[in-house]
Amino acid sequence: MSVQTHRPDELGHDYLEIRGLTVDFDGFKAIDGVDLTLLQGRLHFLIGPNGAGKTTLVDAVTGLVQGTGRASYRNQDLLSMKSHRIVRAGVGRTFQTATVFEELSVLQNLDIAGGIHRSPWGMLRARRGVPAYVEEALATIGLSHLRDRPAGVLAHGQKQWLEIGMLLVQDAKVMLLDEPVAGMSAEEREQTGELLRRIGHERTIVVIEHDMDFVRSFADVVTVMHGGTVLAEGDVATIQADPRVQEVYLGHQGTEPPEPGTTDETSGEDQHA
Amino acid sequence: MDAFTTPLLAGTATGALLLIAALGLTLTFGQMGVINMAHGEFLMIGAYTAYVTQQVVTNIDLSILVALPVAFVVAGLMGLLLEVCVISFMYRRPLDTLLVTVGVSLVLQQLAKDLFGAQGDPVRVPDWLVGTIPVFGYNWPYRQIFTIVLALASLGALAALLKYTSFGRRIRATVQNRDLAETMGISTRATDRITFFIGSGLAGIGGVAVSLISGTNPSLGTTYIISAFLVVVAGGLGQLKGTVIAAFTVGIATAFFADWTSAAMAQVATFALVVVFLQLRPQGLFTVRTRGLA
Amino acid sequence: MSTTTAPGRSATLLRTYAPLLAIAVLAVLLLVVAPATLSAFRLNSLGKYICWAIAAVGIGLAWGRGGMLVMGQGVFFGLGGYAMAMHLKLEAAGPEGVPDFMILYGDGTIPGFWEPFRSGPFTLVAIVVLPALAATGLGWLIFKRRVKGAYFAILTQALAVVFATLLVATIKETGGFNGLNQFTLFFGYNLYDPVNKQMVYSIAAGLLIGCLVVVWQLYRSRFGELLVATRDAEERVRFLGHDPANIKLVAFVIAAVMASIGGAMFAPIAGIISPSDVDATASIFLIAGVALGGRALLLGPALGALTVGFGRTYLSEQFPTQWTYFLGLLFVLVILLLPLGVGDLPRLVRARVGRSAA
Amino acid sequence: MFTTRTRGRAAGGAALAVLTALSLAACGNKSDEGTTAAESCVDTSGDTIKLGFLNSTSGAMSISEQTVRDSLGLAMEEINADGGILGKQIEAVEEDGASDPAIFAEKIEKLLTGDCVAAVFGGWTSASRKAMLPVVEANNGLLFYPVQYEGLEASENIYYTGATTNQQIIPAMDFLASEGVETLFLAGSDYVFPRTANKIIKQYAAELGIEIVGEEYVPLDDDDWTTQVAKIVKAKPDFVFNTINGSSNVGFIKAYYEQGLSAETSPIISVSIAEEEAPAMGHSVTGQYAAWNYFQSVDSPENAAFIDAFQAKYGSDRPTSDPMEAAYTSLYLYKVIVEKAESFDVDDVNAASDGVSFDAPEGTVTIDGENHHIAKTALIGQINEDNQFDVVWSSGSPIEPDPFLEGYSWWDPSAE
Repeated sequence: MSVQTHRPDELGHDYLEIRGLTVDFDGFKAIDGVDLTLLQGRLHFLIGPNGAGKTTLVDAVTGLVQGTGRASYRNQDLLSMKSHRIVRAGVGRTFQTATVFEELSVLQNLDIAGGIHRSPWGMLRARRGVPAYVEEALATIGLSHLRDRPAGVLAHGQKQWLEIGMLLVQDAKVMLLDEPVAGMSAEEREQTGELLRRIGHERTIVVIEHDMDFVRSFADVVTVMHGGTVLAEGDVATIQADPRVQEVYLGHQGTEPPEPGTTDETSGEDQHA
Repeated sequence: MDAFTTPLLAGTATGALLLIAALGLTLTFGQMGVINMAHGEFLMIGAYTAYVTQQVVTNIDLSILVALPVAFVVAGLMGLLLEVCVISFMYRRPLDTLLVTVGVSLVLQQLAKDLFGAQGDPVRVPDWLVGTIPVFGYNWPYRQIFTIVLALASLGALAALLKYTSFGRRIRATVQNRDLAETMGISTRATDRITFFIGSGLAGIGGVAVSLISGTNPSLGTTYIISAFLVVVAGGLGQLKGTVIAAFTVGIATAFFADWTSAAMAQVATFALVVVFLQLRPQGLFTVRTRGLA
Repeated sequence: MSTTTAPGRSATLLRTYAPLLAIAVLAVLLLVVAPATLSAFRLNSLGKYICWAIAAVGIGLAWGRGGMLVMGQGVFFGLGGYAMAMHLKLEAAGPEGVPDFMILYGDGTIPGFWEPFRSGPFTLVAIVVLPALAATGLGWLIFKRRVKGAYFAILTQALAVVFATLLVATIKETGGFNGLNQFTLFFGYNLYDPVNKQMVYSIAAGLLIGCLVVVWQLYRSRFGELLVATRDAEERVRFLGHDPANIKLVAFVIAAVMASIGGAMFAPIAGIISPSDVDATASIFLIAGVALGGRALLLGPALGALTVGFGRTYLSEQFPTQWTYFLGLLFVLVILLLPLGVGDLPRLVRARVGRSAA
Repeated sequence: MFTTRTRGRAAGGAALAVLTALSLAACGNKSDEGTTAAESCVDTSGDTIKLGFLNSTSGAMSISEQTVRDSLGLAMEEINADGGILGKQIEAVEEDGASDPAIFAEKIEKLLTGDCVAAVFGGWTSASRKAMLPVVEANNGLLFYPVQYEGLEASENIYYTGATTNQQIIPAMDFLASEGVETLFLAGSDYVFPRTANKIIKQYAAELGIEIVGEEYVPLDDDDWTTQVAKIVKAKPDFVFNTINGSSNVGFIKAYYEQGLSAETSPIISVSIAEEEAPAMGHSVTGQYAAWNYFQSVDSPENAAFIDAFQAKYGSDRPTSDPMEAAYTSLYLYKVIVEKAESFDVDDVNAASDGVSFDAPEGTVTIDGENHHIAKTALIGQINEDNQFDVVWSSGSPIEPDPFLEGYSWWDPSAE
């Protein structure tokens, strides 16, 4: 990493703290007074039935929807910041549907994500050679052999990895990943989990997920959301033993992975209306 | 007193014209994301229809009333033709539709010039529309009242259609979620076509109203269309309520500005007003809230 | 957007610099071949097309690469054109002189905002700074509030209408509908001297080439990639840590400055600048060339604008009343069938040939 | 390190552009040598002579300008049938000005330097004339401009066969004064002609003791006169002076009648409504007035012949109007001058033009060699049931043109 804009965390314990977060959609409270503390070095999983408010929570923390309360990271209140400032503060995210720039190559996608490290003049210059941090990210996500391919031709799983790679390049210390393994094969899920483990040491990683097998295999901490509030929090065993969780979530949906493409957006309003 | 009533009442009539012109735009914009730059030419087609009707139905008192439904159908059919021949090929390319319809608008204007000759005879105003009633010091012309009634009637008919008919429900479903509507068995293609027919037809009616205050010339639509677009932008995407408020606000504000300064400065001031307003409400007065990305 | 690969390979090098070669060929055609072969009148006409082409290059940047359909570039064309015309008008009037129309239609006093334009250097700076400031202000208001797509297009077109109305209404200050003309000197050079006419033409052609080089560098820069990324997925770019508003603003401002430069050269070449050169219709005319040539290509907008400019002269000479049909049908057919312009044709053909061969 | 190199490159690109431009500038010619007007390329050796007809056949002005093109066509046909000019048949080169001043400037340059025509006939708007003026002067060409205009202009290379202000506006004011008008409202398009005309009207009105009770302008392409007419209703003027251009008149007339005004309450005197426009106002305009130098109703053998020939060629329903007559006259005037000069050369034509007269449909017109305008008789007509004009007032004899109003002591060009 030749360019490092953030000072390394001296304590080794970076964290994102959410207090009393509420998101109000014209009277409908999609998030209602959520408290969460997300610590560096642990894989956090956020689970819950459709419409529980998981994605909305991420949206609020990343400035995509207006929320009230506090979400502080390194003494900054994310809720009062614009999306791109939040990213520059070190909080990155992905979306349910992989959004990479399909016409650009894998390399260009990663390179473009490193833009926040560059001066305005640097932006006017053509790329020559590959910066070390891009090479590094390429190797980490295992796409070095595909670096000149247009991102549009990548397999679904590879696109998700590329997105994670882009977060690496933009030096995100907090990564909020929205269903990164949806639609992946078992093998790809395994690889993704390993990847998250590898990069998780020095980062705070939050994964929204439906697939309980995946959660069981990789989660350090699981937070269960329901109806816009936190229902339970703990390690996998604790959560599975919690009767309230079994009632609203496991009983409701079972442990089957959701259908590919299913989102918690479409039916969300109806459940709470 | 009349310093206030004159611009207020005259501006209301201008607002009514803008409303008829903007209704169709809002409808197609909201439902299909299509910006039809040729919409102004449907106003022009309405005006020419009024003129032609007057050649056929020589009773001037009657012909203007006959012209209203005829203009609706003629302009509506032209709109349908545009949808089928051009716009349906450009599904989900909204910015490109905008440019294509710019081309269509140029062609239609030249066509009108070639068909009707350069000097289109103006529509004659029937006697029952000539005259005024005094209202707080302003002699309010019957024609202005007629325009306002016409606009409100069009608005009422459209609102009732959307609210009470199954076709209206199909339109509303398509506006809210096109893909979902399709999976529920609604033919969005057919709905689009009928929407386009109605939207263009409304412009035809607007054209008849415009023909009462101006000459019948090929560039008639261009005078109104920019203001109508500003109304749609300020009113919010696909929102009848917003369009109504925006149309009357723009109409009345322009009249007041024109009263205080000049007609040219009024145009400038109105534009500035809309830009400033968009600072407060970038998506217009009313918006459909969506949770999706982009 | 061509894919970029690591440097060091000669094929890549060729691919990288081939566009420069094409620009060089265009430079030779415009600066050497055209002056040698065309009559003074035709060369002057070509000069006007070149001015439109300069504005078109900027539109290609903003619209083709940035996705911002700028339907009011006439405004910036006009800012440059009127700034230059005011200077030329004052130059023609001589020191202490008053432009003729102010005596005819006004009370013979020069409005305060005209005075600085007596200075040539000030005028040259104003031609760049005025549109930059205007575009920054307007762009700030529009992009920061995330007004985009059709809303943006409509607002820019309305701006062109308002701008033209304002010019027409200020007869004493800007000459109104008549605009400004009757220039005699161009920074000391007599404009009726054929040698100087050719010089003015060459400056315009040189500026077009310069703008193309600037845009070439922008397109291959990281900013160019980011601009395309913003066009295709604005929200995603936000989550790369960039404010898309700033990226779009930069492209919009550059496009405005280029339009202004085009307008500034148009005034001495056409010998007149009037509201009909800068209104909504004129703005749409500027877009026509860009759409025809290929909005996202490097040379597409410029070549398209030259073609449309030539077509306008040629067709209106051959079929005086049919010109509007051609312009209208150009929009319909090109956008419908070749949305990325004629310049996209080779790619489409290759794709088709490739498919049938496979 | 990256940053420094980058700055160098980006700045280099910009510098390249500027340098190119500057180096190209160096090849200009700053001295005044070689700036004499281009040599005339007019070919007078054959048995035809080329003339340019430059009118808008497309765009907003095509409506009006086509009528001028028609009457030029008629004049050419008659002159050719009669043996041409100096024995040479006229060969017309027709161009479209497209209602755009810049195109007028471009096309007249093409006509003069490319087609090498001996003279150009056309133009309508002041903007088009102003745009052509420097070009026709630079190339020492000739332009015959057939429309009444705002005056304050005279060029060696232009002949103005329409009225200047002292032949139309000022006589109209004299007529109003003779009618005992005390209050006047000014309505015009936001354009050079109305603004200048109203400046003259206001100064002359002060001289005549007529009070101006309102002055309103609407943009050229705007038809909605509702609010402005409401001000007329309020002001209750004795007369309305209308300097509105083109189709905007229809909107004005409709608003005027719909708000209860009429020729009995506040009559209108217009300077742009002629035989062509009167029946096309969407309202009967019977009883309203117009100031021109020619009406179709003018009773003279020359006019009867003109109307017969025009209607035979273009249709019996076609009216004739002032600009058409002025265009028709312009071609004949050119013939008379050239035949007097026995040369097509511009300098010879200018030397011979003073005092040349022609028995035009409007009456006898005479060229003033000083300012290149022509002496014309001013007429006021009142519109009758047939949309023809009954002449109700006349200056009696041709008025000498005075484009700069030098003979009018009340005129102060620098006053507001």
